[in-house]
Amino acid sequence: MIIAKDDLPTFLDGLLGTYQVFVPLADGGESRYVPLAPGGTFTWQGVNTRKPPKEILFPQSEVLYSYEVGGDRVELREHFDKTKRVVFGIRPCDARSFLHLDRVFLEQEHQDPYYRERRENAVMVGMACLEPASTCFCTSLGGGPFAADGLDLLFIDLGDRYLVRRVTPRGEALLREQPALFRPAGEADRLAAREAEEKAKSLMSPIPDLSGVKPWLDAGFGDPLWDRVYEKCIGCAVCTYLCPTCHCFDLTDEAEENQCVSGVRIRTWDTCAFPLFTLHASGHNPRPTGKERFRQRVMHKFRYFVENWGEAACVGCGRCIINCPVNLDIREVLREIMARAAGAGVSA
Amino acid sequence: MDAGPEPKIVGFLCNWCSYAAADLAGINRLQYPASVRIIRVPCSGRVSPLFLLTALRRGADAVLVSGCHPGDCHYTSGNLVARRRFAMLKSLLEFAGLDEGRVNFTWISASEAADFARVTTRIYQRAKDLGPYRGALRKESGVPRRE
Amino acid sequence: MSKQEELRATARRLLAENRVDLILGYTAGTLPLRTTPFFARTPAEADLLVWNAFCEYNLTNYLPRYTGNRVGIVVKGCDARSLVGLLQQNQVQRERLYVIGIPCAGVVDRRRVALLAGGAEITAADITGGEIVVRGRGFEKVLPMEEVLFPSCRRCRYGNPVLADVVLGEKVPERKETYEDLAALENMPAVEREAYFAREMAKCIRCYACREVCPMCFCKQCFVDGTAPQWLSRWVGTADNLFFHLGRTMHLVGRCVDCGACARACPVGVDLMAFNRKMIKDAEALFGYRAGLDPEAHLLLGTFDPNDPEPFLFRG
Amino acid sequence: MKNPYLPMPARIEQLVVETTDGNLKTFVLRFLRDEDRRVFDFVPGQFAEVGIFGKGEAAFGIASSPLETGRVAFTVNRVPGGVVTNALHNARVGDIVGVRGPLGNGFPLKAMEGHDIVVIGGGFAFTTLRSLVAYVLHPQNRGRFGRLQVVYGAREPGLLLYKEELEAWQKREDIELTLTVDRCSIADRWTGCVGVVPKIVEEIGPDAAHAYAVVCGPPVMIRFTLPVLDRLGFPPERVLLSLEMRMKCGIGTCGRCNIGHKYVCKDGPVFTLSDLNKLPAEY
Repeated sequence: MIIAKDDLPTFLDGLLGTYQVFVPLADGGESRYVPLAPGGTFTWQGVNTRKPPKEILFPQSEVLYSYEVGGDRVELREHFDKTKRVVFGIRPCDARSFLHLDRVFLEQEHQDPYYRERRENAVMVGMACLEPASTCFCTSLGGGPFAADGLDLLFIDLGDRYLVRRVTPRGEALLREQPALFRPAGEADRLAAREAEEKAKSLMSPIPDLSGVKPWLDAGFGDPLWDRVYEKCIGCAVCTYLCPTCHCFDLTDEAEENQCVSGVRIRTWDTCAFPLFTLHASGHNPRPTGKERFRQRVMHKFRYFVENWGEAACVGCGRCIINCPVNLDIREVLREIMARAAGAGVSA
Repeated sequence: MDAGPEPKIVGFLCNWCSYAAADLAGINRLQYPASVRIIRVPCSGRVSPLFLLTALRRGADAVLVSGCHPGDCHYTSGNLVARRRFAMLKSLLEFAGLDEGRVNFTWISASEAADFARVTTRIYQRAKDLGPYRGALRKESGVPRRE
Repeated sequence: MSKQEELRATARRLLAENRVDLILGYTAGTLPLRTTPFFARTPAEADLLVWNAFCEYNLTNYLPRYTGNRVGIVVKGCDARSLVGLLQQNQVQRERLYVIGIPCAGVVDRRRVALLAGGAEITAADITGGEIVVRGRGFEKVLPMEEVLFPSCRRCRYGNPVLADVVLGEKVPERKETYEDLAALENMPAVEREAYFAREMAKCIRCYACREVCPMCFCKQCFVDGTAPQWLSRWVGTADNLFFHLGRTMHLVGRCVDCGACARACPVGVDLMAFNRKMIKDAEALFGYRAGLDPEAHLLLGTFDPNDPEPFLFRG
Repeated sequence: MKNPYLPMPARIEQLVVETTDGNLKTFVLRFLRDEDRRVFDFVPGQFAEVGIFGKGEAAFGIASSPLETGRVAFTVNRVPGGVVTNALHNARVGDIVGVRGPLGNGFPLKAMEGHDIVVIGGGFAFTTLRSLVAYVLHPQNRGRFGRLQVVYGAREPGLLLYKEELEAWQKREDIELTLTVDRCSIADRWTGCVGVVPKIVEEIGPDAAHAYAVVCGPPVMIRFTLPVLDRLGFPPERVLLSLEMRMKCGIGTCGRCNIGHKYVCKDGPVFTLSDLNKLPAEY
């Protein structure tokens, strides 16, 4: 389908009656997905927002349930978020991350009902990348600047209009809510979209071949590589908190006024970068230093997740590269691994 | 007293002086505001900035730290070390936007029961004038708070 | 010989003569406007060291990890003052260090460059003379260096390292330090200031990059991580974030040297320096104290003077 | 669908101080709601998250046997500075706690049937082993397993758990129980063995031919026991270990308890030695 660019505000405004609409917004060099106000406008020129849209499905802090302990009973109240949402302007890499999150939260024996409620009530509308950034490497990880995985609709910017690809019935239904704004795409539109896609792909930086990473990691747990590669890591949570696929969390209780009578259990993001993440009450820590913790991050993304789900837990969005306080570049780490894989193999 | 919610004031009082002054105020039947909740500490030097932040974070409308007069510290210099800390802390909190009058420091010796009553009454009055603390340290949290 | 060549030669010599086990320095980064910390262990690796206005990291942060090694370390003016702080607090041993001081005219604030460049991706940046040239897809922009230096650098009084075993290159002229950066905030009504900080704190994601990158944050357990008592909620929101930053600021009183590493590390651009700057200003005004100048000096809050001022006192 | 994060309220029905140092207490719990009692259908070796409202929760192995219907027991070691274990130790009979579970895989009972079982435990890790032994000893089950040998050790006699039950076991014919301590004094009136667990196991020399060895204990005990089992001829496939990790969610989501690509909370806590040998030694 085709929608004129001038009609986009009308389209989004029209959704506001039913949905909370999230759009990417820049604010003084920072950026994230924020709710659109009625009649509000937004422009987005960057590639990826600083914070990924992950927080819409999996907020940094959320209440799971509240409790009240009475004399002989406990009252528990679950806090589900059933807000209907449309997230507009999602980049294909971030959209792909939803599939990874789905696996962790929905495709295991125990489903996560908090994630499920948000996920089922969110329509994901993507925006194809015309000009990928130099830090983008989605194509190395099964994605692409025009990929639609994880999306319900994909918008492609054709100058004065968007070509809208209908990816799922849910996305199609969203268009049908305001049929007057859309017309069928013509051959010229489709051709323009194909050309834009070819151009975007040609703008991607040289793609690191990652095929050898997993096999090397399988045998490389004890490799001396790990003794040096983490060395400049300061152990903060930037790479994990800004990663669209990182999903680790903590569960804690918040008692009201410090009494054990009523309060809430909250879930907050946590990270393998912090020593406390794995510290036992006894004082033993299976990942005692930055070396083990950095190895865990790489191993989890490129080996363990592949083992469990068939794909790496990385979508190549480049956020950890751009935002690392010390420029520890995951592409360099992968290149080093590939070099070792190609060379002498694993030195025990 | 006028209507409106009663302020909550947390007072961290040194065991050797101000706490005794509060005690003496009671013995002498000197009135001081019941809104002052006293926490006895071994020395004003024991009072960490985190104590005051926590009090404000968790419901206090004003805080008071009171220790021995400089030179009279039971541990020789605890209050002198604390004095620098308090100078910086009060400046920082007010720079962060906290109303003047919510964080208070003073020296009151064991015999100065009347001073204790007067100071706490003034702090109470100022806290009452300021109204409940609803500043940035009291914003959103995981706990659905009942007011 | 440029400072960079001098640096390489010095590092090469130190490693070749086995006077140090490693050199903490900088090497080329993978992104424009960036270098990256580098740990050179061989004379050959010494040739990968770089020195330029993108060397923004305070490498003294790594020193407590290498207490068992003889370390050569590259320090700028601010880093040297951090090193003094670490020495004051017995976190490093002077005799195991070889300090390579480099007079520094300031490091580039990459956020500011990005903002001035209009927000499009910068793919290359070069410094020539007093200017920085940035390029991206279809644009090129020339910016005066003085305008893109990090705020701490623009007011830095201590560009020349206060402590070093060798100083490379010419001294840089001393700048005049002012507290103009605080004026706007100080002149605001308290309620507006509170609103400003509330907005800043709301941005914080508590990744603790500020803490992890700070050489003075060497505590084995940070107050935010304790569970008994648990000072801080794990909830990330304005109030707990403010609690964290106020607690951290108090912990840095008399120790922060205004190197700005925290603000540069922050991924979401929280104004992290305002609190610290206020404390630096007060410490000087009230106690005549500057952090990081004298390894033998007591810390500001670790000592007292019987005649210290009492501006805070409530007399009822 | 059930919310896996929601605890099931249970009341502390009975409290037993197990050890002379007072640091180990057994909590016998009864669920407040009948439906929870039915949901809590477990096998020995599984664990649950037990929590005090307002303090948080922690993972504890289930110490009771599934056949002790209606109640479930946990033995909790008070850890200095541990918020949850201290809160539990301060709790009293009648207090309400939250329980999430059963979690984890438990011992592979089907595979173990028809085999001899050698249970090797040390210190306070004996909890899920107690569940296993009680399960095997139950008249419904005893015939389905072969010889049952148990070696259980502690630093000193006062630190052995479940003393009354141990006495009862010692009187039975269908279980060969060996108790040992690292050290004891005359006042202890100790009549069992003295010596560390691996040494006692070696002395007893259980027949590995048709046996499963189940090992739970402190890391140092495990480290020295495994070579003994190897010498006795136990293949790694028939050596079972139960692991401890810091856990939060208990359902393989929160990400902290992994060893390699396995999550101790959902793929474990029970692993065969051969499984573990394939995983990185990061625990």
